[in-house]
Order: sequence, then structure tokens, then C-alpha cells
Amino acid sequence: MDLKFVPSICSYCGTGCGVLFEVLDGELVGTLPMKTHPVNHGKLCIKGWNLHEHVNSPLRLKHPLVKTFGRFTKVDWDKAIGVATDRLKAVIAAHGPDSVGILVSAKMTNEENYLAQKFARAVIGTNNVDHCARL
Amino acid sequence: MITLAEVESIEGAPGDFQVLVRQHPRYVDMDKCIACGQCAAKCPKKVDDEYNAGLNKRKAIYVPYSQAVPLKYAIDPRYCIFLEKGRCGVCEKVCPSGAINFKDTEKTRTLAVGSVVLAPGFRSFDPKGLKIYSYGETPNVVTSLEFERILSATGPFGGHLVKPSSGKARTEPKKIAWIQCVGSREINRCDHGYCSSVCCMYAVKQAVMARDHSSGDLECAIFYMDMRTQGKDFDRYMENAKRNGVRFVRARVHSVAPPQHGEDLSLRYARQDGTIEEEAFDVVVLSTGLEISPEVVALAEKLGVPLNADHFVEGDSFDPVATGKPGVFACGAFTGPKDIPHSVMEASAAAAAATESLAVARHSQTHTLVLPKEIDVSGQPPRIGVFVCNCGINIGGVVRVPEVAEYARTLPNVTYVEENLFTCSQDTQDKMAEVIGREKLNRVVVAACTPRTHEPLFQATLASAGLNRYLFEMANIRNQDSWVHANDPDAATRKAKDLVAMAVAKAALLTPLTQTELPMSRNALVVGGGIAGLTAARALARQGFPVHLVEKSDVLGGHGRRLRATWRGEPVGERLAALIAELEADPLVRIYTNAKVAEVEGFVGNFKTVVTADRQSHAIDHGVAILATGAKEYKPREYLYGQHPAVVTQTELDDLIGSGDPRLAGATDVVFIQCVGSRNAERPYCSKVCCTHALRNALAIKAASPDTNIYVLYRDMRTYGLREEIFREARAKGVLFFQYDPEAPPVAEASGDRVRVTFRDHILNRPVTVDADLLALAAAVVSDAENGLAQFFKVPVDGDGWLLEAHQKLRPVDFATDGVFLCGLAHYPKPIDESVSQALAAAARAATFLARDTILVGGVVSWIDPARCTGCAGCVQVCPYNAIAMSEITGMAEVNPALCKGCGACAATCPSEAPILMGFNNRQLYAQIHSALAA
Amino acid sequence: MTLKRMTFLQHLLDFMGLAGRLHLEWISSAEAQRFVATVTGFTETIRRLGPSPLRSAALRRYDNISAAPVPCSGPASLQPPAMPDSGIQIANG
Amino acid sequence: MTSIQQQVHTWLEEGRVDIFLAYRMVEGHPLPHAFTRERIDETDTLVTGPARYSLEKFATHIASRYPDAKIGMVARDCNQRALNVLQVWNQLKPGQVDTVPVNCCPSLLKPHADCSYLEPKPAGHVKLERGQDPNQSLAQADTLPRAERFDRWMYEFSKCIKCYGCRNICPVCFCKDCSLEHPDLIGTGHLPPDIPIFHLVRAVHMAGRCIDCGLCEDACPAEIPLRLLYRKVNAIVKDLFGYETGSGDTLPPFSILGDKPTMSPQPLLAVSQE
Repeated sequence: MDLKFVPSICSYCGTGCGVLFEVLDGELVGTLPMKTHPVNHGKLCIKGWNLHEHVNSPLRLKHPLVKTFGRFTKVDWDKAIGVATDRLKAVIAAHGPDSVGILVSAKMTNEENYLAQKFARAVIGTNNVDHCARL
Repeated sequence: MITLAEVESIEGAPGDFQVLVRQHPRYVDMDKCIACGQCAAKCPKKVDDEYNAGLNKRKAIYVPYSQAVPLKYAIDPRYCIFLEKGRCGVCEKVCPSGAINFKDTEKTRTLAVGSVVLAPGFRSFDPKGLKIYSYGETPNVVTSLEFERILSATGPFGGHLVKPSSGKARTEPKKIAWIQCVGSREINRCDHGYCSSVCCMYAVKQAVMARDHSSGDLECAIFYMDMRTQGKDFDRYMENAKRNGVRFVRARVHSVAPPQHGEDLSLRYARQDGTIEEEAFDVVVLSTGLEISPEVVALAEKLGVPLNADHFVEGDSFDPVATGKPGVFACGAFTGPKDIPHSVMEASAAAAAATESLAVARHSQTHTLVLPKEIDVSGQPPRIGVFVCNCGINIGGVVRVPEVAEYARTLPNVTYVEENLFTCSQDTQDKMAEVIGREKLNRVVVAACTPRTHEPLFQATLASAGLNRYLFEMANIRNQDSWVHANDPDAATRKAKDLVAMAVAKAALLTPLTQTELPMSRNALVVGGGIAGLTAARALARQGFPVHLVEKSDVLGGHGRRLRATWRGEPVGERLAALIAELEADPLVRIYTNAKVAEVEGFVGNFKTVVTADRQSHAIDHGVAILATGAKEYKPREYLYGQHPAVVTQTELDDLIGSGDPRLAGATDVVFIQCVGSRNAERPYCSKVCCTHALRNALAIKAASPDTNIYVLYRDMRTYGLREEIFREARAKGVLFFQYDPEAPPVAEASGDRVRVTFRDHILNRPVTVDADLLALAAAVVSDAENGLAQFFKVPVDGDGWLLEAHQKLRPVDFATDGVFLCGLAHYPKPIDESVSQALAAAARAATFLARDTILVGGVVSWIDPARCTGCAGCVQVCPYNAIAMSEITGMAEVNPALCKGCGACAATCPSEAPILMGFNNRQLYAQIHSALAA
Repeated sequence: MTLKRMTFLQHLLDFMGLAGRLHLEWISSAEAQRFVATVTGFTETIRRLGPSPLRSAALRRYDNISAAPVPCSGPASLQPPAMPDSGIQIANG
Repeated sequence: MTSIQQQVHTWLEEGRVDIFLAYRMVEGHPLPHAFTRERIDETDTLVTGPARYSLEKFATHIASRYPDAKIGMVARDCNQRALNVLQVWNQLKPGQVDTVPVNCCPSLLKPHADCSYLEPKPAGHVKLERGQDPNQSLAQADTLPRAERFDRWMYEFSKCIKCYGCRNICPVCFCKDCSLEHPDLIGTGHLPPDIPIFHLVRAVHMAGRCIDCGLCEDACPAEIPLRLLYRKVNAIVKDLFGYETGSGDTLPPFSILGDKPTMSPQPLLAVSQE
């Protein structure tokens, strides 16, 4: 019977609402708005309220998967990155860098997002980069 | 069902009667008549409508009233123009199904039966002969039956309170009087000495309803001698009526004078103190009594059934449904005036008595239907067949059925549409079964009349075609559409389309439901070894069912052991001893004394009860249970009871009389006080038996010492029914009666060995003092409900502690819970003959379950989805059948399908929609709603 | 139970300003006249109450908000939330 | 050590409770915290907290996983009422939760309840012009003309962003499957949710349950005066059935069949428009 309350910041958008995770026996069972957080004063939007659902979702990707012959197969990271690199290179070679778009997510940190846009612009050479929390 | 028939004769012996029945012609073929009403609409001959007491007209071709069973028309040959003069025949021309048959003739037939039950009923006393009430001379004096029709929604004024004299203006009366005992308790003018038992209650009901129906503040006054509202909850109803402004006047009405000037009727009546009053009313209702009609008397004579002087069946308290002719039984008003619950009980009792000797032949003439194997429709996309019915011109005359059928073709999942003249006819059923097979239909929608009458028929057709019977849905485009919108065919057609679309939307989501058969234990458990319990046990044993009889004391007999005689004078002791002896000798009956029920689980057909008797536990498997736990006598706190040796209860007086106590022989003055502990704030009910019981004892004392003065202090003498004879006899023998007011009850003080009783003489209106040798109190009958048995069987108990039956009028021995029945004093105070009737009735109802091999469980029942249940127990509380319980393992609610009746209360209560009512689940209902709103 | 629930809902709807649009009556199959009187009376009531304000209220609300945001001097949180121009289905529309 | 800290320490030590729910300060924020025997020293840091979380809701989470757990918590009046209701609804066993009653700041509306969130906030004129003033009394809300009442409530509901915060934070909401997410009852995929069905469904489900803690209104990003609405719901339940929600003595009126009906249906509305 181990119940913990872990304060954190909602990772969905740039607002930075304070949330409180309810962790029972190591399992994230609930998300609450932090009452005293200066940003959100105890309020959340539907995405913030469901942070724990995201973590616990059975649909969540936990391993890299590669689609071969129409089916996803579990592979290790090296292999997955290798496949991505080869295919991206092939697409860029055939259709140019603007044929690639990068979609990133609020589920990542600011730094990771920075790296993603750097990757798009400097490595791939496209401005097609976007983010789900671009409010 | 053989209608329009009369019994001509009964030959043979019990178990083998030949009954000659004469059936009069109906002139309408019952198989063809669809009760569309075209014939009556066109029939030119208007005659008085007997059902509405002649207050309005019907046609010569008619159904007696809208709820008539069978709902088939008949031609009244007394009035039919064609039958009389050979011309007309309009009905034959307009009948869409060719049902009219003017050539119909009288038929006689002989029936071979084992027993006969007579239930010929009564007729309302006709007050025309009594000139004093001006009945028949002025329209505003009506009988209670006429007034009942005036108040009825199906009556001549559609339920509006109308003064009969006002004609088309239909004005409301402002002041109505009810005169009680018209044709009852009256030997001078009509030779009906008996009390009709029901008029007091119906007069109160009519007064309350009349006030409800009135738009203004209607004045209602009831003129009575004694208010005899002795039935269950009747006194409470009367007190409510008093509070709500119904006036009760204890007075004998001398006459009703017809209107002199204006319209008012003038009532002359004498108050108790002799003063004469005159009061004006605009309507007078005569509370007419019940009597046996001469035709019934003639029938009884023909059949050799002896009747008493009042033309009721000569009865026996321990065998209340028997007649003087073995194998012939009687019930209802034929055995004495009585109300609906008592009639219903007696009807079941007669069924019990009539089938006892026939039990050996049970199931010997039944056939078993063999059905084809059910087709597995799971995984199949819906293929819906829609059958749209014209119902002759019943629907087709208003709704453009071809257009509806055409529309049905456009609906999703519909693969087959057919239009029929009569979808319910046998040839259509055969065809439907064939179409289901040929078109591979897996859902069927019939747009026709009401599922109430026709769903079972169509479901049987589905089953015969190998489809699960629950893959069926009905759209009622007759009752809900063509009948309602008869004048607007366009709107009716639109509505029919909507109704069909809704049914199709639901049908697409139907799933097969299964019913499982559970074995049925043939054993019965009877709790209570008094007269009721013993009688019920004997009746079941005679039907061939093993009975376990549980009695809490060490001897059988209950209260009967303390009673000397019934009101008819039958010796209770002897009869009880015979009853006990029969049960003790019966190998089917197992008796447990010093026993009580310790634990009950299960449901109808499969109860498991633990009975502890003499420190031993017995586990009993039984299919049904009858609760006959009785009641007890109230221990009075009033009138020096327990403080003075001369004060006894009426039951104790029985003992004194029985043992020939010397105190009685030497007594000069004996006072009886009635209603001790009854009809007060704490127990606002009538104990029903005490008035008759007290008079029986008074007569016994008078018989032994005619010079003893007996003073009966009463509120209302409730010697209802044929018991009135005892009241008359007591007065003739010189018993003195003084009516007292509950506000000023008699006072009892010790006066040496005697008790001084002071009360008010209601005629002289001054106090009277009697030094009584003996004061006998009519102590109330009090519920013995604290034993917790009701909780064990999960059956309800009312506020007065009586077991609460499923329906006070129509199901007087059943509970809402199947397989549990009640009888005797545990239900309500009642005399021995009524207890015996009720016990037989409970046995008959129990036998309807015990006679089955299995019970069917499932079908339209609720199921609780564990994925949604939070275990809040909300559904448990709202289930009227106690069918839901919390599982101790999962902590969630679970439905017992054997107890569930599919009412859906749980589904409506749960905010999470965890309970799913199969066959009416929310998805199906939402689909119907969406379909209705989409149009 | 039905009576309890419906009476409750009638009070609640009245609080919301939607009185008179929900009615409960027990009518047996034998009481045709009463049924007719009830349905006629209720239809008449609804007719006099006019069309459901829900429809018009919903439309009016969106019109105002998207056309001219009302200035607000209170805390930001009390301002009406911004409504995107597209992608909104109007309730009960 | 404060007396409450001492008491909790003793309770844990003596095994009166296995877990105790209260608050402690974390980086300047009063946050709920579960105190246990294993880390009994933490009781030194226990505060009753200026902030208010639904501790009883955490208790139900523990109870559903550990049905025999003995749970303690600090309880203001609203917490206590919630515990009563949760017991009535079988979500907590009677006696399973032991409370240390604490008082809270007085309020004009409910002198014994924590209504700190009701500190009058300056209401923008938009709100007063078009919506319902959350600080008004029920009587005031009732006296508005019918048409205005309607407009104002519909305006309030139209602000809803369907975050489900009112439901999520509600201490007496425990359904696994919520009607507010029912595709057949509530339209999906648009904002605001179906008006007024979304809010009325929730209001109806609050009948006989709402303990008037106000957490919903507190959590509402659109500042819909939910507490006013549910207070009305409670008032109706009290008027009609004499049932005091939160008292926890008996089952609420919608979950029992009751005896013979003592009510009669409302007559048809005699239309006299304001």
C-alpha cells in the first residue's frame, strides 16, 4: 500500500500547468490539477486531465516497430534507425528534401523539440516541421 | 371458452359428470371476427346499453364493453332487424372478414368433466319497488351501479361527473347523498335481511372519486346505520375520506321526495336521537345491495344445489366452497355477499377443491410441441422481414398500407416486405414460416396491432421456423395509429412509417435470448400450524405434493384451539381435531413442532430452507412456501384489563362459556366493549371478527341464562354478510346495544367484585351506569410479524404488520416474489371461513407451480455488466422483486434470472448503464429514438 | 420512482428556465378521454410556450460571440473562451 | 509537534490506521500526502493545508485495491459529507475511514464548510451581463425571469470546454463508465458539448449525491457556476423528499422504491408568461 503524490508539469502544451500524479503501488492511477500552481490555479484541460491514461494506454508504443510486408515487427533501436535512415535517404534522393515532413510532439521536452527542428532544417534540409501544441 | 351458454343439467358422479350445455347463437363467427367495429358503426338499430345501466345506447350488434373477453361481436337477436323481419343485413355487407352468419343456430353439447365450479355472481338489487326513494320517477335518483358508470371513463359521460337530469347541458351536481342499505338489512320491504358487505366501502369510494372528478367543491354525504368497512385498509380509506370532507351521517333515511320546485331532491331522515331532519341534495345515490337472481336460483334447483333462505349456497365454514352436491363447488357472491379480494380468494379455493379429486389425471391430456432446431444467427448481418398488416380495414381503412410497405423496403437491413390482409390468420402464419426459411430472414418485424395480444402468436411462428422467438419486433400501427388518427390518413400513414422505421432500427440490434429450464422441487413448505396452515397443507397433500409443515409451538391448531364455535355454530374443536388427525396420518405430510425457520435461500422451485425443531436442524428443499403465521390477541391496557378479575377478553370469555364457569351462571349484568385496541390511532384497522364473535358469545350466555342482561357497547356493528342474522337474533333475544363515540369511550371502574361501566345512551342521550359481573373486551387481532420470516422470504409487510400481498384486490394470496404465498391471519384479521378459503386459494396458487416439471428462467431479464458495475448497490434497492444481490466474491451486483421479471428498474437507476435489460437494452432503445427523431 | 425522477426533473428544468415542457400523467388504457384531454392540453401548453428556446438561444450565442467579442474588465479567466470559427457543430441544431 | 501531528503519529504507531491522508508542504505547495507506519517520521511535516484535495477519493482508490485497509484522513465538513455518501454508495465500508476532523475558514454561505474558493472575485461585466453570478444565492437565481434564467444558464453552459474536470475532481463520482461519455446521450466531437444535456445529465446524476464541496466549480476552467446548479439540485431533493444529501444516514430517494406514493404528479403548466 504505497500511495505517492508527485507534482509535475503538464507536457502537452507550452502553458505549463501544474499537475499532481497519484501513484498507487508504483502505478500512475490519476492526474489532478495542482491547486496552488500559479499557472493553472487548480484547473486543467481535457488533455492534462488524462495524462495518466497516456502513460497507461495499452496502445502506447514501447518498442521500435518496423513495417515490412504490411506488418509491424518488433526490432531493436539500431535496426529501426537504420531502416529509417535508408528509407529517408531514398525518398530525399528521389523527391528532394521537401518531400519529407517532421511532426513532433508536446510529449517531448523543449530540448528534444529543438533538436527535431534542427534535424529537419540542418540534416534533412526542409522547413516542413510542426508540433501538435502550436497554439 | 363457451360463451352465450347455459347449463341445462349435470348427470353422473364426482369425477365423471356429464354436463349438458345449451349455447345460444352468436350470429358472428368468432374465428373470423376481428372486432374492427364496422358492423356496429353501420348497424341502424339502437338499444339501451345494459353495461352502462341503460344510461346510453348501443347497437343490436355489439360487444358488451371494451375490455370484453373474447373481444368478438355478437348480434342481440332480441333487437336485430334482420333476425326479426328478414330485412337489413347491413352488418353482413360491411363486415370485411365475412364473419356474420344469420343462419347460426342454437347448439347443445355434452361435456365430460370431473368437477363443476359454480360462479354465477349476483345482480344489483332493483329499488324500483321501493316507492320511498322516488327511484325511477326522477332521473337524479340513481343506483350505485348507475353512478359507478357515470364516474367511469368508459361510461356514458366519459368520466365527467354529470347530473343525469341536465341532458345535453351536462351540468355537474353540487351535492350528492348516498343512502346505504337499500335492499340490504331490510326484511319489511324487500326480504333481504342480510348485509351486502360491500356497499359501505363502495359508497365511500364513490364519494371520494366523485369529489376527485368534480371541478368544484362537491358536497358528499353518506347516510348509514353502521359503516361496515372491515376489509384490509378500508377503515383507513374511510378515515381519509372523512378528513377530506366526505360527511358521514348515522341516520336512517325515511324518504326521498321528488323535486317540488326547482330540481332539488329532499331527503327526510331521523337522527339517532329521534330528531327528524330535512336536507336538499341534487343527486341521490342508492347503495343497492347484492342479490341472487331468479335464474340462478332456478339453476341451483335444476342442479340440486341446496340454497339457504336468502338464496345463497348453504355453506360450511371449514369447507367454504363446497355445495350440498358432491363434486360441485361454488364461489363468489353465490356463497354470500362479498368483495373482490374475497371473491378472488374463493375462486382459487374452488379451483383447489375442484382439482383435489382430479389430481391423478393431471397432465393426462396435454400435448408437447416439438420445435425445429434453432438456427444460429450469430455473425450474420441482419436480414429483416417486414410484414405490414391491413387488419382488414382496421388499419388499411386509414393508413395507406402499400405506401408503408414500399417505405419499409427502403429501410436499412430490410430484405423482405410483405403486405397482408390479416397477418395473424393461420394461413399467413404458415406463409411467414415458409418465407423466413426461403428468404433466410433472421429478424422479423410485424406492423399490425398490439404485442399484448399477438406477440406470442408471432413468436411461436418464428420458433416454428427455427428462429429464436426474441428476434421479433412489433410496430403497433393499429391501436397507436389508425385508431387514433382515423380522420387523418396522411398523418396516420406518416406515423405508421415512423413506427415501422423504429421497429426496424431496433430489430437490427436484436439478439437471440435463451431460456433455461430449472428443475422444480415438488415439495411445499407451510409455515404455521393454525387452521390456515393446516388447511393449506391438507389441500396440497390431497393434490399429491409432499408438504413440510412448520409450527412454532408444541401443538398444532393455533388460535382455533381457543375458539368454541364458528359464526354458523360449527364446533371448532371437533373439526380441528379431524383436520389434524388427517394430516398426522398422511405420509406426504411431515410435521415439525417447536420449530422455526432459521435460514432461507433460493427462489421458486428451488428454495433451500433450514428449519430448527427441538434443537435439531432440518434442511428442506422445496418449490414453494406458504406463510400462514397467524396473529395474536391484543393484551388490552384499557378498561382495567389485568387489574380486575371481572375483566376478560372475548377469547377468555369463550373459555368461561366452554367450561360452564359458575361466574357466568350467576351473572345478572354482562357488559361487552367492542373495538378495544382496534380502529384507533395506533391500529387504524378493524379486527373484523370481534363483532360476530361477541354476539355469538352473547347468544351463548342468553341461551344458558336468558335473564342475564347483556350490554354491547359498540362503534359500528360489523356483522357483515349473512352474519347480520346473528345481530337480529341477538336483538330479538334482548341483548342491548349502545353505540359509543371513540371521543367519549365508556369508563370502567372497580366496584368490589364488579366493574362499574359508565357510558352514554345514544338514544336518550344521557349517561348510563351498569355494575357488571363481567366485562368482556373485544380485543384487537394484532400482527405476529416480529418473527422475521418476511425478511427470510423477502416479502413485504405493511405498516400495520400484516403481510402485504401482490395486489390487494386481484392477487390476494400471492407476493410479487414467485413461489411464496400467504393465507390466514398473517394477511389480515378474518374469520375461519375466510381463512380456510384463503388457505385453499394459497394451495391452489402454489399448485400451479408445483404441477410443473421445470421452470423457465431467462428471456427478457436483466444482466449486469461487471465491466461497468461499481458495486454501489443502487439497483439492489430499487428491484421490486429482490432479484439482485451483491456478490461477495466480486463485490458487484448480480441478477438472479429466476427472480427477475424484466421490469428494467435497475437499468433506469444505474448511471453507468451496467444493468442490461435483454431484449430492451439501451442500444436498441436509443436506436429507436434516433430513428424516430431522424424522420 | 418515475414520479420521483420526473418531478425532480421538472423542478430542475424550471430552474433552467424551461418550465412546462415535461409532463407526467398516469392514464390507464380504459381512460381514453383523459388521455385525449392530457395530450390536447399538453400540446396546447407547448404551442403557447412557443418553439424551444434552445434552438434560437444556441444560434444567438454563437452569433454574438464570433461577431463581436464583448470587452471585459475582469480577470482573464472570466472572459468567454475563444471560439474557433469552424468545426463547431451547433448543439441540437 | 502539533497535536494533530501527534495524533496521527499515535494512530499509525498503534495500528489504528494503516495509512493516513493529509497534506505536507512540497516546494511551497501544500500537497496531499499519504503518511504510513514505515515512514512514520514524516508526520512531523504534516499540515492540514490551506489547499483542499479530495482525500476521500484517494481513500476509495486504496479501498478498491485493499478492501481491508484501515484508512485515516484529516476531514473538513465537506470531506466528512463525501465519506458519508461514499459509504452509502458502497464505495467505502462503514468504519473503514477514521477521520481527524479539522475546521476550516468560515464563510458567509456555509459557516461550517470550507468555502475558501468563494473569496469574492471581481466579476467581469461580461459575466454579470450574460451569465450567472456564482456568488448569488439560490433565491436570487430563482427570482430571475424565466427567459433570462434560461439565457444566462445556456450562456454559462456554452463556455464549457468539455475537460470533464468537474467529474474528475468530484469526490462522489465513481462510475467506471460515465454517462457524460455516452455516445448515444452526449454528442461527440464538438464543442461546447450538447447544450444543456451535458450539464443536465451531470446535474441529475448529482441528485442525492452532491455534497456541496465546490471542487467542481473550483476546477472549472470556464468558470461555470456549477456549485450554484448543484446546490439547486440538492435543494429540490430536500424539498421534494426531505433528504439531506451528505448526512449519510439513509439511502437517497432515487435509490429506494419507497412506500405508497405520497406525491402527486404536477399539473399541466398554466402558461402565464413573465
